[in-house]
Amino acid sequence: MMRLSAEEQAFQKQVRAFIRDNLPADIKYKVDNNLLLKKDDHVRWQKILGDKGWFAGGWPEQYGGAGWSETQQYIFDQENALAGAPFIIPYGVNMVGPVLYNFGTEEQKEKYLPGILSNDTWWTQGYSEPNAGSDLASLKCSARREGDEYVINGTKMWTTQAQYADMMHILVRTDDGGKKQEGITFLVLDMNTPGITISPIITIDGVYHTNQTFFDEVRVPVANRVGDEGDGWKIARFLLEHERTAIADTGAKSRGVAAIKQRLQVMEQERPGQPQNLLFKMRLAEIESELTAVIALEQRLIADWQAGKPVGYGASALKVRATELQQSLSVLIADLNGPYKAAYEVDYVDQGKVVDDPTPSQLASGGGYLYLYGRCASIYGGSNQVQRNIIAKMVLG
Amino acid sequence: MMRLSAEEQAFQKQVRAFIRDNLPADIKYKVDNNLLLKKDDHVRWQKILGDKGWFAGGWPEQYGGAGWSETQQYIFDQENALAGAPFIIPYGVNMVGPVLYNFGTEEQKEKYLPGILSNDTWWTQGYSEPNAGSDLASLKCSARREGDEYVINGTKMWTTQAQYADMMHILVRTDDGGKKQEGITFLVLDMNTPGITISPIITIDGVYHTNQTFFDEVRVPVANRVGDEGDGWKIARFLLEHERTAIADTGAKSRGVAAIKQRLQVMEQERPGQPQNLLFKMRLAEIESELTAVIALEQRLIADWQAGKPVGYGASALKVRATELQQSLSVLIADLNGPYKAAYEVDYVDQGKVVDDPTPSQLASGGGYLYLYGRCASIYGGSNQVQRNIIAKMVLG
Amino acid sequence: MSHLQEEDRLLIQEAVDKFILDNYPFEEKEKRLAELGQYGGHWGTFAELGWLMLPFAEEAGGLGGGIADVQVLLQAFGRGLIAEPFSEVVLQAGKALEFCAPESSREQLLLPLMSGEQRVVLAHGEVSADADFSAVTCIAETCAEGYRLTGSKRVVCQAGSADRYLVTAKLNNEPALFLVDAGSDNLERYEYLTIDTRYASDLQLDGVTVPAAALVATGEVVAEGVRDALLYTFAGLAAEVHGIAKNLRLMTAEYLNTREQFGTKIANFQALQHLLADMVIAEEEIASLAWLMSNVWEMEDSTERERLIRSTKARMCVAGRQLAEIAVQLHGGVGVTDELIVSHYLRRMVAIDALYGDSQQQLLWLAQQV
Amino acid sequence: MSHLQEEDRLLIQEAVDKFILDNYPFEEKEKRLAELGQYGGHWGTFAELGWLMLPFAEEAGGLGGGIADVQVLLQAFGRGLIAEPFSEVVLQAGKALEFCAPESSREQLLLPLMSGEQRVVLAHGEVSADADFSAVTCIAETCAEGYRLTGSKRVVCQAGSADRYLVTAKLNNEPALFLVDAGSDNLERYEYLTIDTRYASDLQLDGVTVPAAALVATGEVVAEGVRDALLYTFAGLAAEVHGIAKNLRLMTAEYLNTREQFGTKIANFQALQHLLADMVIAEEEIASLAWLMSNVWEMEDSTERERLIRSTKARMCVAGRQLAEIAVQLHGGVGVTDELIVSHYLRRMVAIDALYGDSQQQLLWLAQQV
Repeated sequence: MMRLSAEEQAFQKQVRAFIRDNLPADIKYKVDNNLLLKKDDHVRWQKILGDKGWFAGGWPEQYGGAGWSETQQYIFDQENALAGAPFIIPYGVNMVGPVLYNFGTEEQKEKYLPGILSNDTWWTQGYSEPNAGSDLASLKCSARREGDEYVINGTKMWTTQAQYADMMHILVRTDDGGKKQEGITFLVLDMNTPGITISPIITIDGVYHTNQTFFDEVRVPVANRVGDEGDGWKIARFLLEHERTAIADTGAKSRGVAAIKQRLQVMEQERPGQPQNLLFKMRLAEIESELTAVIALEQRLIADWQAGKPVGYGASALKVRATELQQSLSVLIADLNGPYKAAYEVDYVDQGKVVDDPTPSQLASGGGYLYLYGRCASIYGGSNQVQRNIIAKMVLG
Repeated sequence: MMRLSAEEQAFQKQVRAFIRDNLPADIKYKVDNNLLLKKDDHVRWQKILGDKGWFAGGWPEQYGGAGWSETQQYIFDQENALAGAPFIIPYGVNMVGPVLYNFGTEEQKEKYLPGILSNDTWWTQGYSEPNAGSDLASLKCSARREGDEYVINGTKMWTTQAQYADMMHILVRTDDGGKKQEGITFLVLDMNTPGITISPIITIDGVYHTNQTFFDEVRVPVANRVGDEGDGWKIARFLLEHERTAIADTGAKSRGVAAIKQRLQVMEQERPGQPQNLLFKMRLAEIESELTAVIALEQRLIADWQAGKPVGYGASALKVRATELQQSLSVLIADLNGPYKAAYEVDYVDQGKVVDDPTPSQLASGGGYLYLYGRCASIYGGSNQVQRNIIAKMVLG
Repeated sequence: MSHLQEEDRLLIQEAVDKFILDNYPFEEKEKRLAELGQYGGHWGTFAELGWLMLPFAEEAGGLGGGIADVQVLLQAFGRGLIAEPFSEVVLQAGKALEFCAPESSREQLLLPLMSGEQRVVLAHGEVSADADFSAVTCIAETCAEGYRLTGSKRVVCQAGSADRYLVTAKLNNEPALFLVDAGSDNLERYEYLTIDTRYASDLQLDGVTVPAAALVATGEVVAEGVRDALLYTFAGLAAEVHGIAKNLRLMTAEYLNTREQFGTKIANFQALQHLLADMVIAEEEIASLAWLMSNVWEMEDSTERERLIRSTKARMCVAGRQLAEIAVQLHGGVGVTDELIVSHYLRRMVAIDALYGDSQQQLLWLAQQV
Repeated sequence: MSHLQEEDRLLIQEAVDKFILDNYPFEEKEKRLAELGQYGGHWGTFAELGWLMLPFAEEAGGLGGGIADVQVLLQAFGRGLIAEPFSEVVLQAGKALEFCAPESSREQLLLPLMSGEQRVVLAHGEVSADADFSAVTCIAETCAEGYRLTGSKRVVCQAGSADRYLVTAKLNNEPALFLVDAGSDNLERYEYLTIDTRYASDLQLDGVTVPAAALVATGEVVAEGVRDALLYTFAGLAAEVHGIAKNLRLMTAEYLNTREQFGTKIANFQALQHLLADMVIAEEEIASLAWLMSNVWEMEDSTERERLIRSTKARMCVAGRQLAEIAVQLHGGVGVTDELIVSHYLRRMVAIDALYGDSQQQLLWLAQQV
């Protein structure tokens, strides 16, 4: 069990109180009802955190962060999720930010970090491609050098929130020969550059989260390259490692368990002694026991990493179990709706206006959304099959 | 659903009545309590069936069988298992018997079939080898031709009941060159031949079912070869196909479900309304729904095969699901014993004497035996991984 | 079991295959919805082809088909994701009418349904929903005009397409069945999308008056008839699930044989092969359950029949959902898009599971029989 | 949490590793049983090495070790399948004595146990068994000699090795705890093998009289103390499960890298790699649960502590059994022999699961807290 120091415990209380007092009710309503959050919801909340100095808490102080330890970051993420606050959108603050202050030039840091910190610049990512899903290194989107510009041609899949984004960080191929990992370069680009077309992808939940983005002779200054030409793979690996603590998102799962408990208590009051109640409680108990293990794993890994131990296969194990758990949790939440499990008011999910007296079909729709969108969890970020490959390779040598 | 003709329904009733009236109580006690059956139990029951003309019902009449259809054989197997009668030991009647009357010479038929029919000759099989588990074709046990004898050297694993056997049917390698399937030959041999050593294998259940058998210059007349030299692989495939109907053994599973129902009814009477009772009933219901599908699959395949359709991947699907179901059934039976799940009186299981008033730990021991021995089910007869290979290969082409 | 001549069955098979090919390419889903509306708009064709008469007794003016014959249609409807309210109108409501109505009025009640002139859906489920009558709290009272109905009916699938609702209620504490016009006064309908991108409604009956002739039947025959209509529907739906399962397996095998990653066809990865094998195993189970259901109605023992059907509903939905989830997983990123039919099959599976008692509820029924 | 100096912990680790290496090669199991008997016969060594004093407070004459320190031993005991009744005597009975006995008699009661002079096992479970007191029906009455005990105690693990039993009973309807000599009159013991090839007994107490001094304690402190001793035991056993899980995974990986089939090392088959990965994932969960348990006793909130421990008991047994079953499966034929330690690890996992409430029972406790 992770043991918090007195300072850490004090920090935890402070975070808890601040979120309770400052989280806008309409945003909390959406999170509590498992509805889609829009850019405005995220920006509003992230700016509130920014004003408190907690938006980029994990960044070094010299770049405007709070220099949090991994444990502090973990405490913050837990409290944020438990309280029903939005998940922090990672593309700027957790992805390109650390890349920039670790690999970028002084000019790049000065130019981009303030916009990320203030949430006035919104970022998206461009990594996956239609024929390079789990096999990221085989990406084809090319950048041809012409004078002091790169000219990008190709396409990127799953450019989530690209429709709202001001900037994109992107992996492009600058060299076709040699090992495929070696010809990859990391660029940042302005989404207003001519030649960019954003094509919406509606996902399994019927909602618009993400896009395919096409590049047709898109010209990006060489000054937008982070690191050297060919450093892209190294930076991509850094990114994956940096994202490791957020993999499991156990705070949201704990919130889900607590919400189901409340709901089951109400069901027990309304229809006491129904056998279905016991069956649902048993399913919750099973999830609770699994969540206990996932949280223990997460905390043990954070303790190890903070102590400087290398990231082993533990991170892959955590990803697999956390996403499996997310999926079984979503099935339970949906099943609690009985016949309304069939209801799925996608407009209500998508628009997420606060409704004083939601209909049963609206109340049930959040469960359907969780279930459907949750099918992505075992696919993105390296599918659970790829994670098992990684584990087996490490173990078998 | 399999629809029985009037004749088939009459046959079913006849079988049911006969078994009810003729199954010895001490044997039924062992089956009902999930205890180990010994050779004597099998021989006694098989001789009773033999006297009725039902021991080799599926054999053609000209060889002493009853010329049953696949449906009749299925009806018999179901009724036999449902009534708590012993599983028919297949090595003689269902394996080497059909091989002999399909591939054997007249002399071989005359010499061996009567002993199988009368249960006076007890057979074992010699197929697997220590380094050829699921990869049967890579077997190494060799038979070198010297005049009108083969000289066998090597070893066979999982020669079940070899300790009781008079005869063995065996696959041996007669040719080392060429495709490995092509150098295999099928022999029958007398277990009293000099050079045979039987080395007991105690299995996971702590019980002695099977052996490793060693061959050191064991001389077998060429007259004991069934088919031509090199026909072994063809005969092995025939054997596997012939065994297909017995794969699922659903009668025993239906008996298990019925026994659990009775037990749960008693539990409900003794401690009414206990939440554990509902949980066990739900697990039984889940198994019942799975068994419904497995029986439907089994019957559909039998109907297809009887109609002359080829054995496709359905048999592999049946094997996988039936063994998975057997395992979950055994876990449930064991779990019903509560704290006594830990009890495992191996002597009681092994000796299986009728006890008038068994102790709780004795009653529980059958559950432990089912669970432990059941772990073999997903391994033997082509492991469930091999079955999935077969299915995928057929589907993907 | 088929009650038709082999050649008549083959004609139905050909007709439905052609219908789907001509009218239901998945790629034109949006266009179809825009042009024909949410209920598919092919009801006239269904009537012309005789499909609406298929499962009814010849004495009642039907074609006398058995479940096996209905399954020919439903298997294809599963494959094509046909949105027309066939199982709602013809199986749920139609069979309930047939099973409940007295012989004297049976044909007369079924005629407008079979001709396609009127669409009727069964409004039976309430806060909880099961094939049995235990959850019905809707009340009918006699009044001057005939009867007055009060209560709520929930998740009435495809109610928006119906001209009339077949409403279950308690009349003097006895099960009773009424035909209620969709446009009745004091009847409110709240419509919403379902997870299979179809529609359902909640009905609020605040003292809806109906004429005396609206009472179809009363007494135990209603409880049994409605239950049997839903059990009959489940038996038919096994074929729809089979249609979905089979197509998902075929598509997934083809995808594995096409898609390349790490320099090779992904069909070469054994871990994916084994997931595909799990799909095949589930498909085989579902095919066998559909086969079992094809003549389950001929069983004499109605308790055993109910046990088999509820077992089947539970198992086919568990296996079908697992199969569909694996199909999504094996398709990777494109599997979780709206553009590919794969995700829609999964969504339909969830809707079928939810219909009048999901797997857990069916298993609970089985458990309570112990 | 460790309460010892780092160097003292390392000494324990070295000692137990050496003990297993010297005394417990799996291959010599039969010989060991024949020579030393079913309880291992190393109790003297355990006492000499101070292991029997490890988890008791210094005030009570113990070494003051924490669960983390005990886990060092138990992890190794898991790996080595050590049959000595350590967790029965030291954790179940020893901690129950420590938690229940009044301070005045605590040291005196523990001393013979810690010195190895007397072995005491907890006799608490009856027809059903849980850490709590709800299932206790054994009755104690006062009599001239002191108390008279009547009732049955079931599945008392390793009872055959004990000099005394620590018996739970109801005295005037209050929880009470007695020390009963194994050789008492009117006490019958029926011994049988357990699935992990150890022994348990059922005890029948038909009016066993004990002196007044045999009453260790009475009142709520007994219910809480016995429950806590068993929860403490579960927390320790997480390390035993971890020892088993880790060794099974290491052995299985090695086997895959050694065994050849179809012309190649079976480690090259991706489907088997993924099953191995599932073992690794389960092992990581179990390792994390053991880590969680290592300082769970320092929690102030005893309700939350019980919730975490019971969650852990449930999950570690589910994950541990799955892992062990995969290990058996991946070893194929040799996996299901008695000769290889693999099958014995699985059998030990079943016994641990069965101990004072299996996974289902622990989950039911959690469910009933909702």
